[in-house]
Amino acid sequence: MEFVIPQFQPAYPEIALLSAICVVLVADLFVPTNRRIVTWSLALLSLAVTAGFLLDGGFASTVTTFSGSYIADPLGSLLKLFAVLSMALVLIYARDYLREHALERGEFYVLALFSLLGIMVMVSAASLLTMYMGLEVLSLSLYAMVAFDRDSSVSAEAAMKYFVLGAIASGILLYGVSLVYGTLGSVQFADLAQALSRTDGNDLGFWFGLSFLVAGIAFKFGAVPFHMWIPDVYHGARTPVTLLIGTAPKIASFALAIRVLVDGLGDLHAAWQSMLIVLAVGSIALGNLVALAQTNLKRMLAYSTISHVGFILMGILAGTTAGYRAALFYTLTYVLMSAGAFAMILLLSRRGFEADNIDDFRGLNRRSPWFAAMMACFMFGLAGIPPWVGFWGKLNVISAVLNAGDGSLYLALAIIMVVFSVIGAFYYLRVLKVIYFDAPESSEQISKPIDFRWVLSANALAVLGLGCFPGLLLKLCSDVIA
Amino acid sequence: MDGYWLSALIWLPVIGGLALLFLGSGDRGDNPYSRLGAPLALAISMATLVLCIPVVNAFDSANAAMQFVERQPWIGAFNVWYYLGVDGLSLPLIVLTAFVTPLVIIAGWSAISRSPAQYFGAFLILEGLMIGVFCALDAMLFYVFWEAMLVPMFIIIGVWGGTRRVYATIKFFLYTFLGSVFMLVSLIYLYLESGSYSLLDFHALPIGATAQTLIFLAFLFAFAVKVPMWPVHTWLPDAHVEAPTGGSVILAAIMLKMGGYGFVRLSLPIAPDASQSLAGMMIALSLIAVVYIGFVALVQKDMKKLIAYSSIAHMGFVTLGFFLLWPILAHSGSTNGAALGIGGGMVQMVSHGLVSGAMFFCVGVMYDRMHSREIADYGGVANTMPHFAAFMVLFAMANAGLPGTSGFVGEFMVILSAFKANFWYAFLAATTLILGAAYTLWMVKRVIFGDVANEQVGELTDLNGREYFVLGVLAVAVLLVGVWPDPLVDMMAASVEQLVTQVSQSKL
Amino acid sequence: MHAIHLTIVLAPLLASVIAGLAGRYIGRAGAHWVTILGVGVSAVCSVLVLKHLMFDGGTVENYTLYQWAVLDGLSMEVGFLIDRLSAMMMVVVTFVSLMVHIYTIGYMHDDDGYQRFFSYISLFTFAMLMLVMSNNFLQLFFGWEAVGLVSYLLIGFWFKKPSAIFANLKAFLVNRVGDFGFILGIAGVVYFANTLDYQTAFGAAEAMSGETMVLFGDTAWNAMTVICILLFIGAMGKSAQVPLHVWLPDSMEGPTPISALIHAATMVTAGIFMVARMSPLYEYSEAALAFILTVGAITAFFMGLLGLIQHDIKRVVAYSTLSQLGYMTVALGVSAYAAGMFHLMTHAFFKALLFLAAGSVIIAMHHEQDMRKMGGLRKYMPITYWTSLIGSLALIGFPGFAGFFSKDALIEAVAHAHHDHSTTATWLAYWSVLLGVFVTALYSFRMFFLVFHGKERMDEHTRSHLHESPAVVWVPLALLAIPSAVIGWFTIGPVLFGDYFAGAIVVRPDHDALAALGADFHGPAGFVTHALKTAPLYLALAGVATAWFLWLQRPDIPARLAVRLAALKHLLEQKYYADALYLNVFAAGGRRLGRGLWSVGDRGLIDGLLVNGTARAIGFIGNRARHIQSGYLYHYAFAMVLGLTAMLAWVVWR
Amino acid sequence: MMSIGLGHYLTLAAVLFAISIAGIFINRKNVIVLLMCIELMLLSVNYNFVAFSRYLDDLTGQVFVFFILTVAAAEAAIGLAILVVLFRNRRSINVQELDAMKG
Amino acid sequence: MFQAILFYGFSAVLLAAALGVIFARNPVHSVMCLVLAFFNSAALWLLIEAEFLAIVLVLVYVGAVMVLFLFVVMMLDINVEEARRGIHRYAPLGLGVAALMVFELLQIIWYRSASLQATAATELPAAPVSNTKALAGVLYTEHVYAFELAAVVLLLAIVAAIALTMRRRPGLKVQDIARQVAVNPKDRVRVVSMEAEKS
Repeated sequence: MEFVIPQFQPAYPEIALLSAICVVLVADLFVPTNRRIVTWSLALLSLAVTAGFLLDGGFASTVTTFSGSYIADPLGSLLKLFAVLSMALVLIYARDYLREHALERGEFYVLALFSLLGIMVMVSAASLLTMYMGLEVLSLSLYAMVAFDRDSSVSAEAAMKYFVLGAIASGILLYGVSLVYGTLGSVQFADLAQALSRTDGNDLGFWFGLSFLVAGIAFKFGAVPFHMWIPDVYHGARTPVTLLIGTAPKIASFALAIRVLVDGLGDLHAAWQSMLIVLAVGSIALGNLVALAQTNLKRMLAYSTISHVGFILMGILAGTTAGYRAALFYTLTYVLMSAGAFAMILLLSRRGFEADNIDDFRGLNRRSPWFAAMMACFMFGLAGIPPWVGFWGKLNVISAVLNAGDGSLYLALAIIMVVFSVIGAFYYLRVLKVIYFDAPESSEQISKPIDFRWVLSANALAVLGLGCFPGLLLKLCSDVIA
Repeated sequence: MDGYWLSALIWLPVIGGLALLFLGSGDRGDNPYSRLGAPLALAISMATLVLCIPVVNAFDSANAAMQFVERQPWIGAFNVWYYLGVDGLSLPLIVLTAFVTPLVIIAGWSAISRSPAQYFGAFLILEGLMIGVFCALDAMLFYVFWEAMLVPMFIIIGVWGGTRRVYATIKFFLYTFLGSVFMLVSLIYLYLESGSYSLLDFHALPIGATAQTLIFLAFLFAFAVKVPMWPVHTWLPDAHVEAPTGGSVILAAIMLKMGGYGFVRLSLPIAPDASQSLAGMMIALSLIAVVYIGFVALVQKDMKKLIAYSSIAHMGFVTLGFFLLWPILAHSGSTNGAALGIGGGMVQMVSHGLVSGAMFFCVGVMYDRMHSREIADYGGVANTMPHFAAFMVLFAMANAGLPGTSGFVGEFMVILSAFKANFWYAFLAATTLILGAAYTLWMVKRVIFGDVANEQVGELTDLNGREYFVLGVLAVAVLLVGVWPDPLVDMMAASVEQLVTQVSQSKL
Repeated sequence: MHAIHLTIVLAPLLASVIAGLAGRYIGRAGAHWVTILGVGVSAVCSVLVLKHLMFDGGTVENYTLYQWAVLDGLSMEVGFLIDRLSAMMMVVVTFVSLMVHIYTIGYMHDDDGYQRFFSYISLFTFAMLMLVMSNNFLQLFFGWEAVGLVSYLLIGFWFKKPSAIFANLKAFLVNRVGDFGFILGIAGVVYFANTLDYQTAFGAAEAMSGETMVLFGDTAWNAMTVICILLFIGAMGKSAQVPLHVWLPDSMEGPTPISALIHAATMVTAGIFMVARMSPLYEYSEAALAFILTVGAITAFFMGLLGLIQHDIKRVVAYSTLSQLGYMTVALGVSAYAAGMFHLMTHAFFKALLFLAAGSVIIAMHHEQDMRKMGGLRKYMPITYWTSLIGSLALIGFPGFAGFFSKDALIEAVAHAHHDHSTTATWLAYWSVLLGVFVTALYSFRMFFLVFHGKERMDEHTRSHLHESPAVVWVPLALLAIPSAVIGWFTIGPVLFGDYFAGAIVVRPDHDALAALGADFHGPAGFVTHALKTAPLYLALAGVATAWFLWLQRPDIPARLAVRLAALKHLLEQKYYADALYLNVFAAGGRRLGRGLWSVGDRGLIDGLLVNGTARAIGFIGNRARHIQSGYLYHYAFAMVLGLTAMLAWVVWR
Repeated sequence: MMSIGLGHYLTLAAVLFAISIAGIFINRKNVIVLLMCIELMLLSVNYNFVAFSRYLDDLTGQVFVFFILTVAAAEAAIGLAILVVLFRNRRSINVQELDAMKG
Repeated sequence: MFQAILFYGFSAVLLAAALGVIFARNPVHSVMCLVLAFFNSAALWLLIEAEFLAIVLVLVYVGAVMVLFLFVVMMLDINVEEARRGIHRYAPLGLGVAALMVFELLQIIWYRSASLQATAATELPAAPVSNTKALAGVLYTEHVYAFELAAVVLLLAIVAAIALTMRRRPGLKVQDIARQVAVNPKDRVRVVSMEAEKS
């Protein structure tokens, strides 16, 4: 058997990150408890290094290596870059909270970096096997992070729920992989696509496998009816963890969906489109409706996540380049907005006080008009009001769906999307209502470090700025999808 | 005339407003900078108004085409352009916006004690966005302005509004948002069909009958809510009642006009055949608005609500005028008289902007003193506020459509046009002469006339200088438009007549 | 000449603006001087214009002042049409107005709103002049509504009085009902003639008369009939014809000078003027004329009856005005437009006189208006007495006085029309105007006797202060008494039977009653002698005699009659239940409808069910749906498995 | 029936998969059993892979199984660690009591 | 034939053990059933000539993972009776859905899928000479990336498990070998020279 040394260069970012993880892991042992900032800085440095390698690799070409199990392409680079960016946001937002709640242990940063590694692996997966391994790296680190506060009963409960459901989802996904493998004879996406193109695409064997795969993907996304973990996990996890779960893993989910459904099983578009329609409509409807009834902001954002996932799926199910581009744009911008929204909870939290109830935001405008405006940016962005970037995401998706084909089905989907956007706007408005219209309950000053404030402000202004000038990001998305 | 006049008109207030926000949220007492809010806002809005002068001056009213066109690529991926331009349909409304905003700022000068800088900032942003709506020739740009406008208004009503402000502002926001998302779907559809978001391309795009109907209905929902037409009008009374005076004024004077403007800029030219087939329904809804709402206004106990209902009835005239083209065409085979209807609707919009704005100012003047909008709490205000009473009666008369005031011009034209379509349209429309007078003057009777009703009324003081100025300027405008509407009509005539020609061509 | 026309219009306006806006600075005297000056200038200029037209061979002037708006090929303009019709109106209006201005100095002497009042009446003069001088429908409507506005303001001048602000609202709304018809009529003209200009529209009249329009079902209506009736509805409102008459008696809540000026002499006659002005249109519609005739006849007779039972001195005059307006309308109905206009003119003088005299009495009585508390004032107020007598004689048509000529000619014209081509309407009109003469005399002299003769029924305090009114009050009385007495003598020839209105008023030869009468006209003296041979004179004398008998000789009889004819009295006291009908059915019904629409339609159905109902339903669904999220792990897993199974089932049994 | 082929293994895996799934929502008291059900589920997946691998004569399936076993072990470790944390906080691993968050 | 008997035999035991896992009243019994299931699986995998995996299954799963399970079960000391009550109430629903799923899967495996049907009942092809060797051949070459990832997973599991469960309790008496080793005899033992007792 001939063994060719694989090309390592495309995987430098992952390799660098893994090496950095090890460095952080070891270095952390020597950092005294009250100097975790060193670990934190190292973690950020790792991200910087990873990003450096990513940028160095560039967006130019598509390379497959490791015997076809790893792919480096422009889409991957963009996704990874955003994942790194959002992880950097997470780390910056999280630190002060962790410190105040006596949770700042080096493992947090290590696990966060592990999850990033998982995401990157998933993004670059060229076979179901690597996809699965990446998924597990991501999932396992997330399970652990949810339970990270060992003294919190709700965190433990959330972690348990997440773990059990996640494991079931893995099992379902694997079952699907096995069926696809059995009927198509390979686990590599390129081979799958090829094998599919040789068949008429109607064999129920891989349709079945597809169903299992879709279920697994839907779980990862949190689409109805595979969404049940989202509210409880978002709610139960400590806010920095929620922040993490709510952001970067969406990029992984998107990659999972694109790689499996489009790159691998693109010829089965008709089959997975029908499934995704049900999932997407259900997510948009249920997410928005139930979010209305929430009083806990994290939980509300969880349900809102479900509805946004519906939108992402809508873009994917369109099955066109425009649709994927729309979904990609939506995912990236959603990550940006949701990071900011969770960061706002962190902003208001202090020692012994979790600002995760909507009422905790009462009168924020009186306490800090600037951050009230930032929260308004995130809320309007999530609600999809122009000129915030969320609007362009929705526009993109609706446009793609309408363009996906003639027929009243697509029109109906578009109408469902817009109507539920309106319903959804209500709960975002309710947050703004307490911020702007209610009187503050405390006049406590906001005391977060300067880096937190600046990054949060930049984050919010990015939501607005990208809304005013979405052209560049849209073009980027177009370029990498093509 | 080239240059970036329209951009300046839009962005000067927007940027100025954003800058004002940086003065902070403090109240007049605890934030020294917030004192600067009003003067700065006034300066900016006055500058905007001044900017209108060269535009109006250089505007060629004989030319129905778009003028002052600006076109820059904005979002390449969607073929969305930063595309601005005005014609006779939009320029009057732009001028109206620029005219009313300084008055609103003056009116709020001392009445707003809570976070004044934010208040004035929000108004300036609102002004710019509203002007943007009237200027935009790119559908996406239009939509962005259209929606973004909701945000400052949401804040204005919600923060500085009355007791039920949260209910009102959320109702306002969701109602209008729901309306406009359907428009969004239509716009996207049109984009997919035409490959561009240019409204002018949309106008030229041939569309099938079913698609036209759907597009029309989607637009209808958006614009009908904004106008508002019966039966999607119920947000307006609530929003008006709860909004601060300035908010009510802007809402009545400008925001409602967006709906009307939408009809002439989008609905009619994009879906003429659907407009034709649904004209009967539109006219029916408009007439219901005139008559039904007229009766409803009769029994209102809250002054703002009453004026709000009267706004709905008056806007009924606007939509009535817009859709008379087709019955006229069907009845007489020619479009003679249709321009009178559309032009009348346009004039009615401008006039209603002045008159209803003035009415809300009047209520605001009283509210600032008595903190009540209930008609029953007043009576005999003329005894203690004679000058105010004179203004109030003048504006009430304008509201009732007295000739010589601006309120008459549009109604007159629309009634003339309606008669050409069908006697009974004119008949029902003309009932506003009776109903309008009835509800307006009945309110005047109970509020202004009579003996001093209670001690609070007895202690009222007459207008101060600022109020005098605001009401005086509006009074002059109302009378001027009433006595000599020719400049206004002339400004829009060519565009209106071109619209009639354009719309009477089938797209099928 | 154009400058003079403009001066006529603008002088009162300017005066009004000065008195209104700067009233505080120029003071009371300043206010009345500036307005009197304005109206005086206007009056002088009007006389000049009339003179120019009548004696200097001036021609009709018809020109556009400025363009109001132009759209869709329809030019809307402001302009003047100065012919003899308008010139006559201008003189009447400015003259009476001037008198009233002067009179007001005395009447409103102690009132706080002195300047405001002068401002209003000057403004009224302006509006009325705009109305009569207009050369197009738009401006006509402007004047039409503007006089309504000033009327509204003046009726409610004493805005503290609940009855006054009720009356002014009522007046405005009833007028609006008329205007409702009026604007539709104008729209009709525009529809058929596509113009607002009088001359163009009149030119198109013949063509229009051939047009039809469908209103109900399939019946085609003559377009001209529809338009004319619609326009006349406007006139009914303004000129207080049945059934839109209800506002006029109530308008007496306003100060007496404006009752004289607006609600007797000028504004209320605008409807008559308008129909006369539109004679080229009305001549094409027999049906509209018949309608006018009927309405006028009913008004003339039945409103006169109401004057019999009033105790308020002003109300008697008000009902008299209604009745006289009915007479004028009747004249219009038989195409005797000139007779109508002639009566309008004479009536303007003598009715203004009567009102001002009544005002003079009221001043003397310290604002007591109830005739039951007067009596025997003759000796206290000789000038008022004599001028009132002149006015009353003019009103009842005593030969030689102004009213005699106009009324007698009017009755003759009706009689002629009735003989010529008799219809139900002409029959009704004929008997109404004939019997109306008796009624007129009865109530006029009832009032006259009750006030100036008989027992002094006022209290001691009032009696001790009784004296003649000051000069500013009696001078206008005297000045008005002169035309009331003599103007008919001079003007009947040219106005009625000459060519005074030639060109301004058009009558189709086949029913030109006046022309027929004109054949028998041999000067005013002849007209007087002719009257001795006809019934009206004797009816009038009988009325005077009856009044003398009933209220001076046997005051017990009316009381007994009141008991005997209780039902009739009740009907009259309730004014034929017209007010009750409007108040309880239309006003209350409208409000009830509004409340119903509001609470059921708006708040119940639309807002409650559709809007908030949807919101609630969504909230409810959301609240329900959140219970799916039970918190139990196995439910979550179950949901996932169910979803998966469903997908598999779909694949298998697709 | 007598010749054992791919279908038999797949059937066995399917039944095992179904049992494990049923176990997850039948079991309402003990979280540990849930973890064991997950192990069963992975086992059933492994059957599929092994069987397919043999019938396709392709080793990828078996490699997959190898990695699944590895991951399953890691997963078990983390799952049990979470379980321990849970138990420490609540002194209970009753599934029915895991309902602090709902709605 | 013999193979079939073995297959059915092991399968029957396997399924019974699986049912035992979910229905056993005592978690320890569940674990034991699971162990049994794994053993049977190993046997079945041997039957299908996947020797390496069969052995790994026993070594890794039974040897390590199941012991871990057992350890935790013992450690947590759960009230056994309490924990199993109420299970049968939900059994019909659970088994119903499971049956439906099995039914659907069987539809595919046996009837609906052309590609599966083709191989469903056929004999398996001849196995490679050495399953272990063949696996080794691809594991470190073709799948080296996944292999490295497996290492990451294990490292992650270690970190996670430690992060979650390791805690220093104050007052806990732990042996610190470093300190023990580093002890200087002089710190511990003080040689005291005493005056000899005078008797």
